[in-house]
Amino acid sequence: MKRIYLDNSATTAVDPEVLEAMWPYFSEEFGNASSVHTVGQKARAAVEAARARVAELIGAQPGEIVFTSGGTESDNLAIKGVAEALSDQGRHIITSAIEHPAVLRTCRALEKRGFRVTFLPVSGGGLVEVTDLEAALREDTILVSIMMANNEIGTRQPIEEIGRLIRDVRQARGSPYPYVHTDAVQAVGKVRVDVNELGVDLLSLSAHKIHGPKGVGALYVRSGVLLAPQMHGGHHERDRRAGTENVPGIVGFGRAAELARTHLAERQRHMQQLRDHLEEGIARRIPDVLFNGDRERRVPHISNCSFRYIEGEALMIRLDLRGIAVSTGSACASGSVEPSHVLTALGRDRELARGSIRFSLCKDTTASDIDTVLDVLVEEVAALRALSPLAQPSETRV
Amino acid sequence: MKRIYLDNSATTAVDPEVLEAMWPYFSEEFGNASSVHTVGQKARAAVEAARARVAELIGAQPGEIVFTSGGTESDNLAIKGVAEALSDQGRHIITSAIEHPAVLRTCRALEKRGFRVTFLPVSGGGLVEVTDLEAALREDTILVSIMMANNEIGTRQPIEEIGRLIRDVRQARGSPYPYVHTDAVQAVGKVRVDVNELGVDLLSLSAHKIHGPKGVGALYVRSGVLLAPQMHGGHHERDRRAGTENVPGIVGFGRAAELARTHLAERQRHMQQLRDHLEEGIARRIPDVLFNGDRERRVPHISNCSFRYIEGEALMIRLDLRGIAVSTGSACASGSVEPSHVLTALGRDRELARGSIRFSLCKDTTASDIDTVLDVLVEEVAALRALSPLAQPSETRV
Amino acid sequence: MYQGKLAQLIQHPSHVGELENPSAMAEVTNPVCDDRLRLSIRVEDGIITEARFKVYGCAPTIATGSMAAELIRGKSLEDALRITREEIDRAVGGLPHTKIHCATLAVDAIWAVIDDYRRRNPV
Amino acid sequence: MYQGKLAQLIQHPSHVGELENPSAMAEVTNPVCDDRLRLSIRVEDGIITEARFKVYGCAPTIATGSMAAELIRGKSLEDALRITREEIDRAVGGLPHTKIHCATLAVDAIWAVIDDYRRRNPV
Ligand SMILES: Cc1ncc(COP(=O)(O)O)c(C=O)c1O
Ligand SMILES: Cc1ncc(COP(=O)(O)O)c(C=O)c1O
Repeated sequence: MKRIYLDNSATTAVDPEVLEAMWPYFSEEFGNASSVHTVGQKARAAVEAARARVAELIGAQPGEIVFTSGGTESDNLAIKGVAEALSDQGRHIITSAIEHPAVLRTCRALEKRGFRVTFLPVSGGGLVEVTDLEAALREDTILVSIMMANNEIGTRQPIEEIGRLIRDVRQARGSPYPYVHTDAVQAVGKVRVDVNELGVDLLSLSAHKIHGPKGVGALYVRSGVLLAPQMHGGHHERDRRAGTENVPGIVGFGRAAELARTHLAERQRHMQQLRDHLEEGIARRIPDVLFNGDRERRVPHISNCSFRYIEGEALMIRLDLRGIAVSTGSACASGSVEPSHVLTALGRDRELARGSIRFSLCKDTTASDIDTVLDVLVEEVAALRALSPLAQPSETRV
Repeated sequence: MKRIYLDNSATTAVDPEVLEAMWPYFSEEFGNASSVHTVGQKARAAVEAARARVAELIGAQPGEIVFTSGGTESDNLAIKGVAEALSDQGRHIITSAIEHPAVLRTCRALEKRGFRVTFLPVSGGGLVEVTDLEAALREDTILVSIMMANNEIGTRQPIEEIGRLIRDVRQARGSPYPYVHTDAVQAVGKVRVDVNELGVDLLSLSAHKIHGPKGVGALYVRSGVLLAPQMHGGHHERDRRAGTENVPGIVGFGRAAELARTHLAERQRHMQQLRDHLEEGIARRIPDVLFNGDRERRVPHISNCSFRYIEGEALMIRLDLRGIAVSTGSACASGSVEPSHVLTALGRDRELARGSIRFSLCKDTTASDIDTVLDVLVEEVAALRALSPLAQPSETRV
Repeated sequence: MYQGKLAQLIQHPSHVGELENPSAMAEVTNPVCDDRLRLSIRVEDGIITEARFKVYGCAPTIATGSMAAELIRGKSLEDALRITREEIDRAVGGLPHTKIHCATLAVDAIWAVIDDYRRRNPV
Repeated sequence: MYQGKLAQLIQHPSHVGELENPSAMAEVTNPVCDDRLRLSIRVEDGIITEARFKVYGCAPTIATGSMAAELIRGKSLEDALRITREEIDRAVGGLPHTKIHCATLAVDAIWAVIDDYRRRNPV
């Protein structure tokens, strides 16, 4: 059975070119980048070259890139690092209701340490309103953390506008705070991301979402921004993140960043065309479908829709049994379902939240993949509806 | 120039067998271990198989292993995790003066959060006295963190005795606290490590010190031990450490652990023989050398000595220029030298601390490597002494 | 995740649907995860001669629903009530341990539909 | 880390040692990192005819010490005093930026040894 992988928001395959770049750093040039001898210095040079590439992808300076173990750590470091560094300036943080758990749960953890967090609601399309953000700002707001692109529905938040608003607020206050952080894990490599255009102070990235290896990420920290390290130990990453550098991982991240930058426009076009083709096919061939999230303001690789009367995990499993990998907003473990906090925030009822499927594409997805997926999807949705006690007979068309 | 690498305490080369095991998980079986579909479940199975292997290496149950991004994160998680979980029970921690910075600086960071830390002194041989530890115990001591083997001088702390002492203290108090943590990064794969024989509750490991990949580590957390997660996000690692699992890295760690367990005895013997051969040669052929750390109670792969009248970094660089990689307790950056905190704690004066060199071997080191190193070392030490204004003419023999 | 017999049942369940004019019918819900299983049966001379199911819920519920219909067919009401969760688990080829509730739901549905039958046909 | 000329000088410095009965001799210490550089010179008719150095400190100090001895040889005291840190840095092939202090130490040693000469030979 040929397998079709449409779960690229969960993780992507490492690009063969990336793997090739990493290869020598496992067993040949295996030095510790902190070692002063030649073996170490070769590793150091490789790490610094990768840093420059990651910086270039987002329009930053190499010195503003801190390597981490992934997007989760980048989010934790950004939010806890600012909270700790600025706790004397204030203890209020603003974020949104549809952030990734790495942001949401970090904010919840800070609430236990005495910080106050405002979780902004989103529109039915999954967008934060800048006026809501403005209204939520307080004297003691030290950080605004809004994701650039949502991982479940792909919507793009108005980060440039938020950046401008906060710049004006700071100027009016004559203060360098609040800082702006954005989780750009799902945006990087998919759309243009430039820290200066966005006007952000901190930005999270993860390598494995852009055909780099798992277990490597980065946090952009604008020069001059105060950040308390969260990992203590050696003097790595200019004292901002301790721990022996994952040299091959970082090298792979650098190469993936370089490829993402070089091929951005073509990849973006490619994914968007196929994604639109998928959505047209679904809308035309399957009744009772609702697409989730704003259809315009979003990244090109994600499509999320809810199929009425059926349950997302069952559909996902049946697709998997036919060789198609997708994900669902409903994950049932030990008899309890956590409906997606994102779909819930959009106002979707429990049934629709449970019936949601995320298709996420990548540069390697082909038109024939999409055609196959459509054919299989039509059959499986019909079959599950025929099974469903929620659907009226008239509604089930096989 | 053939290169000889005697800096295996800094990092080791990834074993070809380990790399082979990792290989498929980059681009073929690249799934996210949290994904429910087949691609994800293959990754999950690989992670769980690796967990079982890492557990077996240290006599633990698989469920007691939490994968992290390395030894540094394991130490941070253990110490901060216990501190946060038990802060209502007490706020006192005991550690030693010669811990790795990942432990020392984490403890310093906790001091800023209101915890009290006792840094136990060590003997001239670099050993903690259990009686000192006993004397330092307080009603509100929640954690004892003493490393199993020191990374600079290789001395083995009496962890079994410490484990027994604390068990008795707990029994007498009728309390499950204090917990015992040990940083076993330099012990694992070098000597037998069994969590039950040691009587520890938490134990840190790092893959790249045992011919596994960089950027992966683990924390053993005894079943039932309270630990507050330090990385917030998804429900990975049974809610103890968020972040997409580094599947290939974890698989490599698993294979490295398996190899380390299978070949432990032979590797241990091999390294010890060569290390002893190196030390005999140095003692016989070079005057004015002092070996650092207890010669008996130590791991087999590390030798550390101070060459009078000369500076460690200069010797390290000259050895490097002849193809030999070692490390030194003295690292001079921007005109300031931090003398090794370990050698200082041993009572070595500044000159001796600065003149120290660490040779660290691995399973792949050969007798002919050691012979070459000895020949080169004799020449280089003599040449540097001839250059040294500290040595009296009579003391310099070329 | 799902292989062998269990996968087979998820993809190709039998006894799907609803009987017209059934002797009894019931729908049960797992209160925690909202999975629903509807069972309709035809009873003749105290024997279940036909059964159909519908399901809304996670994938293994398709298998356990199908198996419940299969197992009760040809059984007396008393024998049908003796079917256990473990029996269904075994019959579908073994559920993942987080999905045992799918077998529970199937047993609940059998009890509920027989209850319904007895309500409609009091002795 | 160290390549080319700098590596060459670290491995094979020239003018190593101490002159017997030198015209002047001085040892300077970097107060932060304790590096030490000792320079002895022979002066004839106001010209430095010979120089030797000894060094304790990080590797590049071997190169800068050797280069200091090399550069002052054949120079008048006045010309020797004009040697700059940058000149030594260039002459050794370029120091890593964290090691510029090694060139500073070399210039300090030149100044100190000429000072010593002038103390011994007041005008
Ligand atoms: C938006 C977003 N933020 C953060 C993360 C976490 O990154 P990582 O998987 O590298 O921990 C992810 C992916 O899991 C994500 O999609
Ligand atoms: C004793 C000890 N603890 C902790 C660490 C940190 O581990 P890692 O390099 O994986 O961050 C090291 C090595 O650097 C070590 O030797």
